[in-house]
Amino acid sequence: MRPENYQAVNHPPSHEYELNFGPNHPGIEGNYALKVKLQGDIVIEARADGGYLHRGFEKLMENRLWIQNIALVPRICVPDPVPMEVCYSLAVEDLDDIKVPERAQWLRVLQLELSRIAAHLFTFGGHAATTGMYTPMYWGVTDRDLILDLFEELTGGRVYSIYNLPGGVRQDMPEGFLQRVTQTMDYIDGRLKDYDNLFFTNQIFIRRSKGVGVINQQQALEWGVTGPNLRACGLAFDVRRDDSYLIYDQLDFDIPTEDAGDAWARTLVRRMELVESIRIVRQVVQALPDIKGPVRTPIPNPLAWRVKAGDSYTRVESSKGELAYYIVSNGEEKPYRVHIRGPSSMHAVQVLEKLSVGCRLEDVAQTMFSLDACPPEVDR
Amino acid sequence: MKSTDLDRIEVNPKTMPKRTNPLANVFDDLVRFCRSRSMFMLHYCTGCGAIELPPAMTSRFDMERLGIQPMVTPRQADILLITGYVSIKTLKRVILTYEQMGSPKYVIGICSCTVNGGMYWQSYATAKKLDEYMPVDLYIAGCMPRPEAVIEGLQQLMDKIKNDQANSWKQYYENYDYYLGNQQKLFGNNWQTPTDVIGEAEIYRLMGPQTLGEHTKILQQVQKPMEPLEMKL
Amino acid sequence: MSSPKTIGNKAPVLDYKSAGSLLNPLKNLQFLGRKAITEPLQPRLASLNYRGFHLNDWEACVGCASCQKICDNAAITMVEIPGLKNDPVKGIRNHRPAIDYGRCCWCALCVDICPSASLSLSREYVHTCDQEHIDSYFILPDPNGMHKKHFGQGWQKTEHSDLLSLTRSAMAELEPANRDTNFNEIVHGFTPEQAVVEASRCIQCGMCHDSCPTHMHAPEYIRAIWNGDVEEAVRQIYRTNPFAHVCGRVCTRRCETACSVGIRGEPIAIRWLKRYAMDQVSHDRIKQIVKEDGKPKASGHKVAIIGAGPAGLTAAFDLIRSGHKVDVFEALPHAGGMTRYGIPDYRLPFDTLQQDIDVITSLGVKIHYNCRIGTDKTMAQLQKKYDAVVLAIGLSKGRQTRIPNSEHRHVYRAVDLLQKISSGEEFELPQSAVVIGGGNVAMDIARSLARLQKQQFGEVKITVTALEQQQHFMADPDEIKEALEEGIIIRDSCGPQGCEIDKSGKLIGLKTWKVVSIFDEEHRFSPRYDETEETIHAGDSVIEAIGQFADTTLLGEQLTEKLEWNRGRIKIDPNGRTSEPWLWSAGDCVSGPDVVHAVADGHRVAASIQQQLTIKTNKS
Amino acid sequence: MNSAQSQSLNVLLQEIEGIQLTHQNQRRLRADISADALPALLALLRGRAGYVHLSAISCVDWIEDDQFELVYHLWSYETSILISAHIRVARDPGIYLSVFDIYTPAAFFERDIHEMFGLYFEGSPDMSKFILTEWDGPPPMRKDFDSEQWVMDNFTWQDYHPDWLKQIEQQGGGVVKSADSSRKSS
Amino acid sequence: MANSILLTILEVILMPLVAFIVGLFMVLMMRKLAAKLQRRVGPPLFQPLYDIVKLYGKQTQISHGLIHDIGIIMAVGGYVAAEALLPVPGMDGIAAKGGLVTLAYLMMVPSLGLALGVGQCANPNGSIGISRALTAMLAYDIPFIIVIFGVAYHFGSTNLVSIIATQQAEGIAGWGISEMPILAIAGLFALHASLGKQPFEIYIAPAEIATGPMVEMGGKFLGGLFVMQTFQLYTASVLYVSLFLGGGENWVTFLIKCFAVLAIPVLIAYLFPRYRTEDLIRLVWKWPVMLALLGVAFVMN
Repeated sequence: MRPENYQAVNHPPSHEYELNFGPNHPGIEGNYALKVKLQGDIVIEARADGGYLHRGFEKLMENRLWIQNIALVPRICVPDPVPMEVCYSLAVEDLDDIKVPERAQWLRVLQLELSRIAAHLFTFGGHAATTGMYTPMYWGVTDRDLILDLFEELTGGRVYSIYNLPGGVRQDMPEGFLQRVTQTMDYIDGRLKDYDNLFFTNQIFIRRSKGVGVINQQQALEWGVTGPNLRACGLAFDVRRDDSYLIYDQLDFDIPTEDAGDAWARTLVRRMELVESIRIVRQVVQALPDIKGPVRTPIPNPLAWRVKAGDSYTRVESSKGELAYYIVSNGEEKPYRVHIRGPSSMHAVQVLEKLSVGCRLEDVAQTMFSLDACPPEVDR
Repeated sequence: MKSTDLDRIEVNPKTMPKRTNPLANVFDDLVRFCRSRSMFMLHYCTGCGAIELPPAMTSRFDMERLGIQPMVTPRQADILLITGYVSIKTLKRVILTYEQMGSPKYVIGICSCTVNGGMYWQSYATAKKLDEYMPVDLYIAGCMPRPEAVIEGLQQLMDKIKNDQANSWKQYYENYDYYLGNQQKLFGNNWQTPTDVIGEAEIYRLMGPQTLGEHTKILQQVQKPMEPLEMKL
Repeated sequence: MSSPKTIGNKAPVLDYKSAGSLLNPLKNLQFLGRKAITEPLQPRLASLNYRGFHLNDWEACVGCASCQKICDNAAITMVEIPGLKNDPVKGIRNHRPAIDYGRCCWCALCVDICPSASLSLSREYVHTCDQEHIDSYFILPDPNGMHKKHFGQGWQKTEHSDLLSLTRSAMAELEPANRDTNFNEIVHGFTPEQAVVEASRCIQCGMCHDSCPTHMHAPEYIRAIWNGDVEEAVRQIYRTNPFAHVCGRVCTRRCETACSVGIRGEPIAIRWLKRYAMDQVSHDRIKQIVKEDGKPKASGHKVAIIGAGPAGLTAAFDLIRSGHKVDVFEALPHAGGMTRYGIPDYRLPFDTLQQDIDVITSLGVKIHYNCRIGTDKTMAQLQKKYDAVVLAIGLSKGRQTRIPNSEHRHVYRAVDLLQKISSGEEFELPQSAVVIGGGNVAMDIARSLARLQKQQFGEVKITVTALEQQQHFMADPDEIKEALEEGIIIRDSCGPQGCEIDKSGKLIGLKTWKVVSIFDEEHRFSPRYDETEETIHAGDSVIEAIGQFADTTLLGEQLTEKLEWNRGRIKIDPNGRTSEPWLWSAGDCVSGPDVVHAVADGHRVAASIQQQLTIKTNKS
Repeated sequence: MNSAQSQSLNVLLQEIEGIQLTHQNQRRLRADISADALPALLALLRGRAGYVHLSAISCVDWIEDDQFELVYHLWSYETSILISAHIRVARDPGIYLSVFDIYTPAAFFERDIHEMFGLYFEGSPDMSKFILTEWDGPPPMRKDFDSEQWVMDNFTWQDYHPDWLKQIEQQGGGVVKSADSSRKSS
Repeated sequence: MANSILLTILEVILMPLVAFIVGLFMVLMMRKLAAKLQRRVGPPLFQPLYDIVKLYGKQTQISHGLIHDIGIIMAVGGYVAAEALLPVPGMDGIAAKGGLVTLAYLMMVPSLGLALGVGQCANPNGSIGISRALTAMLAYDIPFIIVIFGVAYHFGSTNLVSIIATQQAEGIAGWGISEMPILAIAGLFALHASLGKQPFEIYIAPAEIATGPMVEMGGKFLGGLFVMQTFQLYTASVLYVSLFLGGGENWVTFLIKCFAVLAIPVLIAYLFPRYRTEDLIRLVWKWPVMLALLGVAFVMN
């Protein structure tokens, strides 16, 4: 009963040896493990090992009221919790035919895009740290914190906002909030130049990340790659545009793509998405004052709320890729089944295993971070 | 490369009971002060509370002001932050990690989940009370606690270390049977770790009446000497 | 809306291919000259709606435990605190939530559901403790905050975040125009959809159960209705109340006063839900449900009950199910007592009342109609023939004001008139009338007369006068509202001083003075008037609806002497037993005038008799 | 997407025997088919309708029917319609065919379903455990596994007894055991 | 004579002590500069000392055998010995007797000692780390030796004391950096690489091999490595100052020069990621070696 990764390994008489990345390893995102078998410096086999963050969300959700699950869902993806809430709410609204007031939809988009910016800033930092450059991490996390301040003001919570309920959002925004959003966006806009200098145009970083973990278009489609990782292979697909939800069809934004499909391209796509998200936030900030009305459609007493029987497959675009909830209701107070399709369930397992093979020991961590895999989402 | 020898422990003479040096107390105070001002925390994200550690470490809340730095391996670290729920699979690793850390070591339980199961009290996959498996020096409330709360908690731990109140690591040796019993209850009777806790307790002179008991008996029966495994994936 | 398509710049494409000089990162050496952005070590003040540690306003909290129910993590336990106010009638318990911070996730759903809006979260967020003080993770939130330090309120309930539905499900009623000439039932009752929606509003706090005199299982039957299982609802209703149809229509519903949802909104329509459940199930099925317990073993004891009103019949219902033989003696031709003869048809149709009585008689209760004790049979006979006798004679006589000229023949007692109306007796319908009293009986008689007047004369000329101000009337607010809709004039704060009679001896109206106060400093009834404000309310008859009293002549002189009395009422012990060991008394004649109290009383004496008879059986 | 595409998709899908199509909304199409016909449907969709993206495979345990429902969510970047193909498989013995040969991502979902529900997929490349490697109980997502009960059997909870509670207990109060016991009895 | 021997012994004891104290502040400066670039406050003044005292105060000292212990002693000892060969203002120690070649040799000892010690830990991360460290050493030692050769050739001496004296005699114009600018640049490269800071930080690489050689070190052993780091920073910067910046006329200018020299690689380190191993070798064998050879060519002309 001794966990295997702590056991000394009797190496076969060859140049092959085994290394554990994780669960306690700075080169792994969160609490996750990747076992690699190396020949010299080259990985010849990789196996992902998850479940360190497994909490059994899908089971827990079957045991809780529809509304109680709202407090539970953001925890599924810790770095980017907002899409989880929104997606769950959208799915329940779809099941129970609840119309969300327009103002609530705009507020949700505002929150979603802020969350995307925060998540991307976090990812850059992590990615840079895997290559030994810590300053972007210090900067990125700090600048992300400014967005958390906005969340705190809007929703009362820094990370887990628990702001969305089926039917809308829980509170209207406080006074002067949009002004502070604009200030923060201006600040981040201004900071981008520093990030470019430090990180995105850093020749050594480019040298490190170019050609690492290359996915071509064909493979991306075959492996189920989604989100920025897919767009880095030259495919302009975005759930926000192509399977539109909320009021994204009223917004003007581009879908940035890159063709190389390597770690560098993925980082660059995120960098450009950051700008797009700021653009969306600015549009929302300009439009929101003119959109009056309630922020929530009342739902029945949550202690005795039965959602109509049926099933719904609802997708949103999280910062990691395509996030989907499959919810089955049998007309009871609790969901009958919730299946969460986290984008990382593809990226962190199959794709990572495939990309790791043939890659250098130095680049294993970078590959994982460039895929922006989120282990709690895999483990659920 | 040779396979691992069982860890050999050297005893720091300072822990020996007889002390004749009149400056010993001053020296002890100095060491404790330095311990409190230099805490290396293990970089291990066990749960979701870990998301508030990067802000606490980075520029905005800058833990390094207090001499706290993240460290990569348990050997180097002094504090183990259990950031939220520990799934049973993680708990095994956490216990191994804890045992590998050098004494004195401190455990901080962050978030609700480490106290009474938190959000995941119904979950089959997470352990509920951290203090059943290892002694905890400090709890920080919140789900998850903000970076300020984490820093406040770390400052309290610093005070406790300075005042010689953070000695929970001794409890692990003194009550090893209790902790091992809970571990066995959760992981099965075949559970064992590569660290020879009983041996360490003897060397540290921390053998208490509760160090040995029925659970350690089971351990001694099933314990296999460390031997290298065949390489497999 | 206008499309914001023009906002925002196009993403500037990062020219990384050419801009990438190796020395680019060195541009950031500028930060050597900039100030650090690190926050001070002191924790910052959290945002205005931060979800920090809990606060609870103990004054406002009623201990309903909804926070416990909505909590995701079973973090909330209710703690009984003896020193606090505990008033089930007002819907206040001395329970307060205690929160386990080893479970809490600060989602604030407890705040959003709190019916009394007493819970809120503060802006405080730092709490640490060591293993010995782990008990500090279990806190009893109060207004002072976790560490008795003021951090200000964070997340509070707002109209947006409120999770309770505070308005009732709509229910169809007869419009005033369609009801003022007939005695058709005004309220239609819920449709199944409406009932389920209404039932879903319930937060299952059980305050209604505590406040109900007979402790009806309202949370259970409301839950059953919500589940669509009306038969289960009926089963739950019959656990404590055989007058389900009646109480589903005319109950004074203290439950709804106590209802937690009613603190900030409209209470759950518990009465209408009960009525809905009863109406949904067929009469025959109800009878089956009542008999589900099986036929009891005959005990061989016999019990006589005088008066077939709610109290008497409830006692009969209980006793017959315990296996005793029960005979009910009713002086009038129909059972139901005041519910039959006092409550007008438009509030309680006779046939629904009859259904309740039919359920009881179907169990084997024998009702002897037109059998007046004292004339047809004497108490002594009953004492001899039966093991126990229950006196449930109700309040059949109307009280009189004894103001000048009140003995005029056009001054009536409301109960007498109501009895005449409901039994279809002929009587002289006054063209215009002044009613004295602000209770439900006053409204009943006023509205009944109004209907008859409208039928007969085409217009309503009725004035209701009462001592109290209108908002303090004893009558239901709904009744007052409907009375006004039906054209009745209400004059409040009017103390009757005498009936005005013209020279021909014809009654022309009622003289009243303005009431200054009703009670004196010691809260005794002692009205004071402003004599300068005198009003004469025109009317050719005056109806007194100021209360009723029991007609105890049936007891006979001997028994009357023997019994102990308490301020004009028969003295009873807490179980309803009089000073005579064979005689119990229940209902309006010993407790207040209200169906549900009468039912509770009926249960009480039945239980006492059952206990007594069991002792007797065991002895023999 | 336009109606012509939708039309042609409908026509195409009619090739599968016994298929039942329901348009849930503009972008969601539900297809109920027999378990035998699923591989053919997937092959058809992938080969001829551009459904290259398997978004997810969901499993639902309909314990009362003694069946597992498998839902294959497929997305086409061309038609922009999400097709959910629903099939039912007997709970016992719980074996079905892998679609790994048609869709690579199926491997992860099938592995996940196998460890969570115990439904075995023949032909899937890897049916070993991934998340629950150190779990030896029954597949936890099955409806007959009661997670809360398992927790109650295996864990204890904090036994708080703070000073304020002691004080209240001295006065005769204390923790209310259950919500219902706080009610008055009739 | 006896006096001078006594003095030398005193100096030999004092010089490593001074090196240690200066080294502590160098560590502090390194961390403070990083903090500054990262826009934060950074550690307090005595933080490096706290760390070392704390590490030595740890009760558990997990050793992996005798070689492990000896390895660390070698690592620290190599530097301690090197300090005695590095003249500082007022103290020459045994520099006059040792010379550059001995110094260069002593500076390799720590890496070898570490290799011995870490090899004993049987942790694959450590082994990879140490193999990378030796690779890196192989890379930066070539330009380093060439630079030393060039300097020695230029001054016609391997005696540091006389090299310093020569430079100081001619003022700034006589400094190595003015006379041999190309060699100085190559030397800076080698210095940077020998410190193992980004972009040459291949053997610590937490995200790849979990801090490599340090992976199994705890307590005293880690403390030993921390002490070694202070000596390493000191040795590298003082050597560079002695070779190219005219050594120390007095303590003030000496320390300013040392800290300034050290600041350059430190500042670069926090703005760049690390290279891959082969990139490092390619880079270091290409540019610094080329520059160094060019410099030597100039010197020899």
